[in-house]
Amino acid sequence: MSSLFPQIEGITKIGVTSLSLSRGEKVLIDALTINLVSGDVLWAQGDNGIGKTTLLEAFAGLRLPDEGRISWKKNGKTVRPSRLVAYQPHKSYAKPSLTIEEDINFWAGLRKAKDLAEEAMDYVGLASRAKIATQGLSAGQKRRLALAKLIISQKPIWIMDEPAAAMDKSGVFLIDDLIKKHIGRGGIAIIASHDAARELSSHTRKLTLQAAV
Amino acid sequence: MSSLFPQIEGITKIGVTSLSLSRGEKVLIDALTINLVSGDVLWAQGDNGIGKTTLLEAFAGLRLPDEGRISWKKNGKTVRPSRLVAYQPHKSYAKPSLTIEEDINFWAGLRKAKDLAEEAMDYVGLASRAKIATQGLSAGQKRRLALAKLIISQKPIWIMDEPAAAMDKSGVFLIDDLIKKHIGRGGIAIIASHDAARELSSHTRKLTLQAAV
Amino acid sequence: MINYLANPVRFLKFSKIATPIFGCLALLTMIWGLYLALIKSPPAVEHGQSVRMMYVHVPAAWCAMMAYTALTIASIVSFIWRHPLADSAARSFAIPGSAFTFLALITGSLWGKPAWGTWWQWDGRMTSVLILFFIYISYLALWSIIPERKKAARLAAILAMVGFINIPIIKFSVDWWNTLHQPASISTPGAPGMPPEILWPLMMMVAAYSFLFGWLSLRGIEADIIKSRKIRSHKAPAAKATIETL
Amino acid sequence: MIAPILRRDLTLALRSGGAWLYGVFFFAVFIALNAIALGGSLNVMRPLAPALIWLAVIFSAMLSFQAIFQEDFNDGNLAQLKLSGVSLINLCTAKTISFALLSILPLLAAVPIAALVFDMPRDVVLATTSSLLLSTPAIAVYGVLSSAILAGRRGGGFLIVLITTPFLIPVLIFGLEAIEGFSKNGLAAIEFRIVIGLSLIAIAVGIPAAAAALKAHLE
Amino acid sequence: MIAPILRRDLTLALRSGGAWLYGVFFFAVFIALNAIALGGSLNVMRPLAPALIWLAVIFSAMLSFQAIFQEDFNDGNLAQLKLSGVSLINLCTAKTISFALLSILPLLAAVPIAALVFDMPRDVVLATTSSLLLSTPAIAVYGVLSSAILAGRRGGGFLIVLITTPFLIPVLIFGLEAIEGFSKNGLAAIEFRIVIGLSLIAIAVGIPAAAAALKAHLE
Ligand code: HEM
Ligand SMILES: Nc1ncnc2c1ncn2[C@@H]1O[C@H](COP(=O)(O)OP(=O)(O)OP(=O)(O)O)[C@@H](O)[C@H]1O
Ligand SMILES: Nc1ncnc2c1ncn2[C@@H]1O[C@H](COP(=O)(O)OP(=O)(O)OP(=O)(O)O)[C@@H](O)[C@H]1O
Ligand SMILES: [Mg+2]
Ligand SMILES: [Mg+2]
Repeated sequence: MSSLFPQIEGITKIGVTSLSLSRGEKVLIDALTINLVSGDVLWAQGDNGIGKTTLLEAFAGLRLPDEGRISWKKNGKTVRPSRLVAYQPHKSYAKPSLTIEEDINFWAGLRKAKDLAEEAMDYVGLASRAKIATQGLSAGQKRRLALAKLIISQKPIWIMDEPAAAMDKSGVFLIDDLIKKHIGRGGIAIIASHDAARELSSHTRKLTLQAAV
Repeated sequence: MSSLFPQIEGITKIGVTSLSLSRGEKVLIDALTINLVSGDVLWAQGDNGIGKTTLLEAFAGLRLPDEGRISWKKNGKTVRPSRLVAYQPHKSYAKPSLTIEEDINFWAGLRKAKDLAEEAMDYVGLASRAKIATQGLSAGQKRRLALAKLIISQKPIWIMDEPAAAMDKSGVFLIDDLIKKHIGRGGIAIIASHDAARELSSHTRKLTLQAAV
Repeated sequence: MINYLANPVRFLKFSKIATPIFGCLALLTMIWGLYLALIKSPPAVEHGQSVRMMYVHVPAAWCAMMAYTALTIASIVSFIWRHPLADSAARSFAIPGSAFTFLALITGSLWGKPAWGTWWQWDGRMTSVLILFFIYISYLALWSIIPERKKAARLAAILAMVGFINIPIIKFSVDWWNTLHQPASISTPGAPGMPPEILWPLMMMVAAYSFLFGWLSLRGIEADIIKSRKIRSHKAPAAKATIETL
Repeated sequence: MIAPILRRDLTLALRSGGAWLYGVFFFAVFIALNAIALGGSLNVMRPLAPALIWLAVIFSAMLSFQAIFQEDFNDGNLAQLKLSGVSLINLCTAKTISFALLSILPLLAAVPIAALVFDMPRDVVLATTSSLLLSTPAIAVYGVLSSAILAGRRGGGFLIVLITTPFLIPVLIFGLEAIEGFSKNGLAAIEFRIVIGLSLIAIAVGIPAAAAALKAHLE
Repeated sequence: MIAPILRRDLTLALRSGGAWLYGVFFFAVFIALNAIALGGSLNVMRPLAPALIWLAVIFSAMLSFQAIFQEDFNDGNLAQLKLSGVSLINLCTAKTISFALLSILPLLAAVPIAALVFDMPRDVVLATTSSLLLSTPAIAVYGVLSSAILAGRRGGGFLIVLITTPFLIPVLIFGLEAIEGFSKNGLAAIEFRIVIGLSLIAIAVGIPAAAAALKAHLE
């Protein structure tokens, strides 16, 4: 395993207790309780608009629950979500006028991990495009860049919204491989996807959201 | 077949002659020649960043070729692309503050097809959300809205960029069904997708783009 | 002639000869003109030695306007025939054009201090040159912020053409505004009955500026053609396309 | 095909949480800050009032110019409008009308209030309002033109100020002259005819130019 | 963690095709339009010059306020910055510094040119520049605060003008007083100490408040 994926120290936990989330008038998630620890994969599935993205935002600490609570723990101690969570949203968050290299170096610099930037770019297959402004990237290339930033974040909890969208075949393999590596080193992965759930760790759990009738 | 899919009068053609397209320093497509007529499906495949979106934009008349030419013909007469083409890009183009209903009614109004708006919303499964502002829509719901707008455009040439991205299973069926209906009534469909090419008409052609070595 | 030169290869051949000629003529007339202006011509009765500023200032102001006219013509050609050489030309006219405008402003100000005791007056002529400067700057800024060359050329051409229609309106308006608010307080020693010892150096300097403008523009066009060729030859190879019927 | 676009723009404006009204607030802030900075004595301010009102309108309009096409361009709506077959001339006409309605007319409604603040004589208020009203088409058209030229450029906000200035200066000058002219000849003053002329020229030249600029962006 | 954000903001500004310079152009346009509207006679303009320069700086700054957080908010970068563990106080500090460097200091560099155009006496130029320089922190902080409060509101541009006006009015008033004070007591004038005080208060109150506003947006 390369230095891109160092072993994660200690035990990470994320605990959700009777969580309710709503948007506008619509309650999307109600009384959800689930606990995840290092080595777990949570694979969220459900129809369009059922509430996967909304749930993932709550997991990332970017959306306050209507009811219930979420706790993020490192070795038993509750910490702020920003200590543990890396989040790949639907939308790319690359700065259009920066080159790939500059964009990734910025985030690597914040994590004091500048040495990883190049390796990560290579890993996701963008090394040959390093000098192009991100506004010129194709849809799939933008997703790859976001993946690279996920890697260099060096966080134990990865939250990924539809990571395979707009990815070519090699990209889908890459994602599976990444998640396996991440789980192998003691990480947690929370994925929302319309693809059939795959067993990416021995502790893969599938969360299916279904419209109430 | 419902009134959403009226028979298309006459014969539509789109002809591409030794087309070259480039972005920045990079030539993406070179010397491509292809002709499509009513009833054809073109299924473009290739790795991320190979040039599918760029090619589709040229097909839609939204990007000038570096060299070569594209002609759009109705019953043998060359017409402006905006007469014939409807284009569903990667990105949703719904106005965040309008409701679904308002957004779709606007486009229906431009095509003088207000009566179709409701039916189309129903068809893509958004009828129950008609009064929600589009900024609250999930990724898949935004794609569905774009599909509805494609339908009401009443154009013979449909250009769809990765229509299945972020779609749930029922959404993928919906797309296949739509394209088959469109071809059946004498339309043309041009699709860029990472999914395995499916035979959606008896004249499905697969265009594979591969990186030069 | 224009048709003949419209081909970049032929243009390069032509400019290979023409550019050095313009350069030499510019240098010669400039030296001669400056000699006449700074040493030979007499100081003016009213303005003393500072009148010599006129020989730098007036040709700059004239050439600034001439350059804008050339820019407009090139823009029209570019807009109607979408000719890449016209784009190069338009842009290459704008750069020295804006420099001349700036020079006219600066030398005018430097002249204003001894002549009227202030660096600036909001009078019609100066205001309209300032506005011309704004037009040049926005024209060049437009080129610089749009990376796609064809698009930039077209948009810049539109701006230049509409800007040209506007120029007589600007001139008319600021003169009108100025006459109402500020009865002419400026003495202009440049009335038509100019004595030859002033007229000659002035004409020489006008010639020098014009050749300079020609030289700078030709070099700009040359550099532009060569650059766009380099880009074209450096382009990475395209994807291989195969079409199969399912 | 002008009406649906106009209707949509008006709906969007109403949905924006009153953003279209902020132009009026800017107008008020501009007048207030000028009054504060220039010392605030009515004797100083009264003769300057028409000029300050004109400036407030021009700057307030300038600041909304960029928004005319930017969002539609960035979110892909402009490309779709083109594909929908709407003629770009119609589109630019609709945008000119909606800009005039949403961003300039509310300012004109605020002029009488500013007039109170400055204690302006009634006929000067009338003259100011008329000159602004007759210049509205010119201001709106130049806004649409420059926004079309700069569509989709981030940070184009200031550049738009630079691009439109040369076009707006004659409008400003003749607009102010018209106010002077009014005191002698009322609405019959020659200056008013010039103002109308400027507006007509703007429409005749600006709208086709704006449509051409949009076309250049979308091909 | 201030340096990397600052460096990125500066890079982004340089990439924007000189957009940061357009502030200076706005300044120039503001001065030119005022001169034209007010009739252009130097005798009228000279006494108004410091006030017009101050107004030009305030308006030019105001127009850049909205951009401070808007893009980072809309494209998701703000959420990512929070997740990356950057403290929001540091983030706001970095934004204040980059705003002062990119949007205010270039204007100060343009003041001497404006001084030429208005034919201002040398010590008034010095006084104007110093009072602006000492007020720069206050202007920048209030910009960051209001932009943080309005992050992600479309059409917030005008609202921001409204929100910041009450904060900027004291800065403007004391800034102009300081110019008066300068003519009697030079930089030792008590008004300059007030200006410095206003800047310090702005920093102490505004930065934590801006950080709190951002936090509220991101949870
Ligand atoms: C920044 C300030 C100034 C600007 C922008 C400016 C601009 C111009 C322009 C555009 C012209 C050509 C006009 C034409 O051919 O109709 C011109 C000519 C001239 N300027 Fe200036 N000027 C400035 C200051 C001055 C000053 C201070 C003086 C002298 C007191 C001066 C004296 C002249 C003279 C004598 C001519 C030639 C007039 C003629 O050919 O009719 N200018 N200037
Ligand atoms: N103001 C509102 N009123 C009612 N419902 C709303 C409002 N805003 C958002 N919604 C609904 O909230 C849901 C948000 O879904 P979310 O984005 O979490 O779905 P998702 O499971 O990620 O879907 P997808 O697979 O398409 O990405 C949508 O169904 C949307 O219609
Ligand atoms: N300025 C530039 N210089 C060099 N290359 C560029 C530039 N701008 C864009 N590109 C390249 O052009 C290509 C655009 O690809 P396009 O969006 O057409 O791909 P795509 O086939 O649709 O990919 P995807 O499957 O990811 O959607 C990308 O490879 C991108 O890196
Ligand atoms: Mg989702
Ligand atoms: Mg694509």
